Amino acid sequence: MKKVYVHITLKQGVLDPQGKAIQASLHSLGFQEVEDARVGKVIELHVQDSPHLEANVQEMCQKLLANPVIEDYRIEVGEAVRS
Amino acid sequence: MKKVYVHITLKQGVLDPQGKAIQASLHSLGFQEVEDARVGKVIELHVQDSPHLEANVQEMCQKLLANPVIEDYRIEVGEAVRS
Amino acid sequence: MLLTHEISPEIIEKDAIYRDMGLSDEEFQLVKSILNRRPNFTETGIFSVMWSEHCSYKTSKPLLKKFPTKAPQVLQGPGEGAGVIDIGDNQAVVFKIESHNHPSAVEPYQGAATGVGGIIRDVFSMGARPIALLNSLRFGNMTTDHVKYLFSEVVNGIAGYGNCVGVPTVGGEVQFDDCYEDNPLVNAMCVGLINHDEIQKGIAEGIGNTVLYAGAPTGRDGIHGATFASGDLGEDATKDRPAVQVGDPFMEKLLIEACLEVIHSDALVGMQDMGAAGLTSSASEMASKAGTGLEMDLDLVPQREQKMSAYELMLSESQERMLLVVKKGREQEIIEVFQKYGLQAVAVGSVIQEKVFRIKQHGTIMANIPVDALAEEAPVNHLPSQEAYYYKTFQQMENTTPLVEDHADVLKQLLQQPTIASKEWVYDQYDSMVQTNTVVSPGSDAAVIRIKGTNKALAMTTDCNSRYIYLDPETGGKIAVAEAARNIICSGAKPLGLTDGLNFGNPTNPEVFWQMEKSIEGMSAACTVLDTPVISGNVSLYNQSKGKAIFPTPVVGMVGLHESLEHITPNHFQAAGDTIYVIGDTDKAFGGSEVQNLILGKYEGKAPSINLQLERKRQQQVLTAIHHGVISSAHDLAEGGLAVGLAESLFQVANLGASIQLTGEPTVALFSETQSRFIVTVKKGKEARFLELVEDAYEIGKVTNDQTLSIGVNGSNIIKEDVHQLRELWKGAIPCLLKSRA
Amino acid sequence: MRFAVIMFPGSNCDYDMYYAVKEILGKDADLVWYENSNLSTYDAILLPGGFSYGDYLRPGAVAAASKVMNQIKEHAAKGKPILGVCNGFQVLTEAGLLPGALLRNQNLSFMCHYESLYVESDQTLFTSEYNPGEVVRFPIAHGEGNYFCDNNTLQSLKANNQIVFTYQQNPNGSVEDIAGIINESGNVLGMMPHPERAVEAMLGSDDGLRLFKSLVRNWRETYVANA
Ligand SMILES: Nc1ncnc2c1ncn2[C@@H]1O[C@H](COP(=O)(O)OP(=O)(O)O)[C@@H](O)[C@H]1O
Ligand SMILES: [Mg+2]
Repeated sequence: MKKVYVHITLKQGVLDPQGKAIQASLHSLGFQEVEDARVGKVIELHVQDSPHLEANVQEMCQKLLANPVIEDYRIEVGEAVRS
Repeated sequence: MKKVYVHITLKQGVLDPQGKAIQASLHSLGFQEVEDARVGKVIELHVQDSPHLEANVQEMCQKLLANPVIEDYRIEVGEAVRS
Repeated sequence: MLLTHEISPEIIEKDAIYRDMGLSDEEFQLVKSILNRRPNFTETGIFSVMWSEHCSYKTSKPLLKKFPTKAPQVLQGPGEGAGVIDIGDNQAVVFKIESHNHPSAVEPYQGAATGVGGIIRDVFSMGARPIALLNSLRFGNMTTDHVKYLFSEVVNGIAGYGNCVGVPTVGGEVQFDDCYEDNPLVNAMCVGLINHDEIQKGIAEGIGNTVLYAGAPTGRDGIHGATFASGDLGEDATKDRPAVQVGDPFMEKLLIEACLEVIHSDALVGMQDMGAAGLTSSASEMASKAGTGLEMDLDLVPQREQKMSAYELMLSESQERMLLVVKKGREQEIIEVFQKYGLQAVAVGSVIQEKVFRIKQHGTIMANIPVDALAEEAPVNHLPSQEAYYYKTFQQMENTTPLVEDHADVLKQLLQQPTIASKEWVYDQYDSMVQTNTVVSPGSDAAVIRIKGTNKALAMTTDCNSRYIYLDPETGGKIAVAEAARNIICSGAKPLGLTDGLNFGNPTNPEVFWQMEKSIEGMSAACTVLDTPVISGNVSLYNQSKGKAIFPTPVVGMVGLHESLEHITPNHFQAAGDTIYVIGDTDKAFGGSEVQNLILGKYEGKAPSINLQLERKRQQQVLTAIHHGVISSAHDLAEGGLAVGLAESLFQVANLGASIQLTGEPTVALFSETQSRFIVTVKKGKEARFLELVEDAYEIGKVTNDQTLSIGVNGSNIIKEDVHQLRELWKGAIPCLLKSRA
Repeated sequence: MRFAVIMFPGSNCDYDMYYAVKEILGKDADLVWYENSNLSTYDAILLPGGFSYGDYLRPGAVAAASKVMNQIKEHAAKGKPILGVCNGFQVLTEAGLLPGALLRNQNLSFMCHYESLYVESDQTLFTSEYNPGEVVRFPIAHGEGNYFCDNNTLQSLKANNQIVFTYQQNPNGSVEDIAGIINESGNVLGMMPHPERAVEAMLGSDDGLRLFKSLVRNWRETYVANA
């Protein structure tokens, strides 16, 4: 069993209203030093290990996990876990 | 200017309906090998560098970015960026 | 520093770059003769969007003229952000429908969400408070995962946006047909309330006045150059691909409040939202309407991204932006209102005498175009029209009755057709109650919104049976309007007027153009007879799926007025013992019907016929009877005919049943879709008065309390079903289709 | 008795709350913009529903971090009645004025319809006009109303009678069907269902009116009767 992290971020140029709201709130709390904030998602999967693991996760991303019209994704295979 | 990533995950023991739904969808797409799925957030901040950078981001997390009742967080200071 | 893909005017002409931007050769020549020179890159872009179908209505304009748009109650007809109708006491109702079909096909959540955002802006840019949203949706049959994805994400997007801005989504319709498989239709309607003296117009009056830009900064969203897949644009080409528009309903909510506060200031001259073609269309239209010119400095425009070219800034469709014209010297008052809500408002230009649209960037004039050339004087296309080939065949077909063996079974199947089945899965996701005015919530013929501080209410609905329109555009067009009016009448309100969302295929196909022409003629005829002028609308063309045009789908959004809250009438049965009547004769009308599709798997033949005078008379009589308090419930008969209408009437109040006796051919009696019919219930003791007021009413039975729908035809019982079970089938159909895997 | 209805950017049930208190209940009420507010002249503070700050980050989180919450915390500590409905409840948990948190509905969908609720406790400032165990009908309208707390918190909620409303048919996955809870000292109530949407029979229910009437009566008994 492996941990796999799928990092999903909004594509360059796509509006991130949530990030903007967080930045504004940090400013109003006095954290003026924050010049930008963007929000992404991480999906942590526990997947049975197999030679096709990465290819399969690729397919999961394309079919379900990421929305290619507005999102980019990156797959990171992490540590082994006991099932 | 530094990139800082705040990784936010649901605490162990807090139900993650979104993760459950993703797992169920992956199963129904035929990815039986996925035994668990959990969804987390990454907030990417661009912060002006300072000696207190990490302490300040800690404070941001406590005051706003994470809810300690349900979430854990981890701060990762990343590469420098041009402002 | 100009990092735009500056392609010279010579190259634009020589390589016919303008074609990729959507201008025809003739249009390009026209541009040259208007300017007396070749347009530069930015100007070519400006012309191409302003002369696009979406902004100029170049092919539909000649047809739209046919709509009746005047009536004493109309305060503002087509031409502004939305139309306005008087409802008395210095109040008026503002409404419009708009499509977001193509964006929704690409990115269903954001496409639908930004559609909702756009139509809300049209309404509050008039100065009206948005009080209700409706929508009209079309999808393929839910047999593929992709269609299910489109359907659920569109609903999600509508909910996500509407719920957040705090405008209740109170009604709508969803129909399913293969012709919409790759090209879903997403039409959103917004209704607003306004005082007469607060009506705003999108005009740029007063030479020297300041042009303010308010709301979200401009990014590279939805820039028109979708067809720009040309490699000539240099290495930046991929980066320049238009980004999908993403909505920010939170920003919109703040914009609503700020704009509705700003209208009380006499420093405000005009206000318009930035919709399609963004800054270009809002600014040039405001100037054109005022007979002025407008000068803008793009360096002052708030920008979300680096190094945006004039072309990009002018054509961006970033959401949640408004353009205001304010009196010179009084900018600060207005800016402060926006600032209170945390919004940016900045001066970007001024109104000038010379009737030109002049855009500067980095000290250079990037565009200099006569204003009227963009708006008023956009070219008009007169396209050829040709009767559709299929139409003749259909007209020659006999009216036939589909062969039904087990009527009870067909009723159950009809109740599970997604087009007929309960849409609760959809509207449960919409906040239908915020603003606390929703008297009749989704799930009824028409929604009813009371007006606080008065004894009045507004009824509203969207409708369009595109199968009838496909079979016979003119008749179908009449039916669409009549059916919308019937829904309003059943709620107890008087129809006031309508907005139309015209969704068609490719108009350069003469048969599609013919469908447009005929359906508009049909709709216009019905509008005239039923006294429901068209006050606003939207046109969406080039809708096709698998190379074939969608069914012609001119959606009708109608609003009616309840003069008294007492008149609000439910559409479902109320109490055991009430007498059930059908108003109107039933004949053999199966062309385009649900039962035809169920049994034959296709739609063919003649559409049901409709007599508009008869329709008018019946609607008036039903309304009069409601106003006299003799009707307990009223429902119009539509898809699936009487049997479906009866079943639907039993699904709201627990434990009710109905015992019905009919005569005639059973399939006709139960499932025919004859027009101009109503099903009403009348309380004991009021029958005589009811029959005095309403002609052509036939008693068909009684409401019972045995939870059974029992229907006999010519004395023999052919349906005896447990209402609870029917309800479960009807309610469960859509969730069940969504869950099942293709 | 004077009510303050706090308006955050993005609140959208603020007018509804105001209308319920001012027009239907007939009491003094003000809409108070979150920034320049002085709450000391009000006898009760109402946090309305909606999507403050677009529900970005977490519902209620950004509002909970705003300055006005410091004032609200002071008034809460002094025993002033504070009611948070829907997004207002989310703000109260985010601000730590109520325990637990509100997660996404179990089915991940926003939902809007009537629910039947049990009044679990009539021993509060907000519910004295109800009968214990009574079933009332209130609308719900939320996407993140799934109440969560750890087991210790749950035990103490129970031990102190802090669970005020529960769902008859749990729509969202809340722990123990919880629809509304009160703080230990009994002056801060948070609930997902909307009492302010249930004050006129014409709109479907007026069961919510008694919640506001309870507040008024308890205030009168404490302050007017003793005066
Ligand atoms: N089918 C139609 N029937 C009547 N009026 C229409 C129709 N389509 C568009 N209009 C009117 O034309 C004007 C311009 O519409 P449109 O370009 O869709 O507005 P927007 O600026 O919001 O994009 C509006 O006033 C609209 O009401
Ligand atoms: Mg407009």
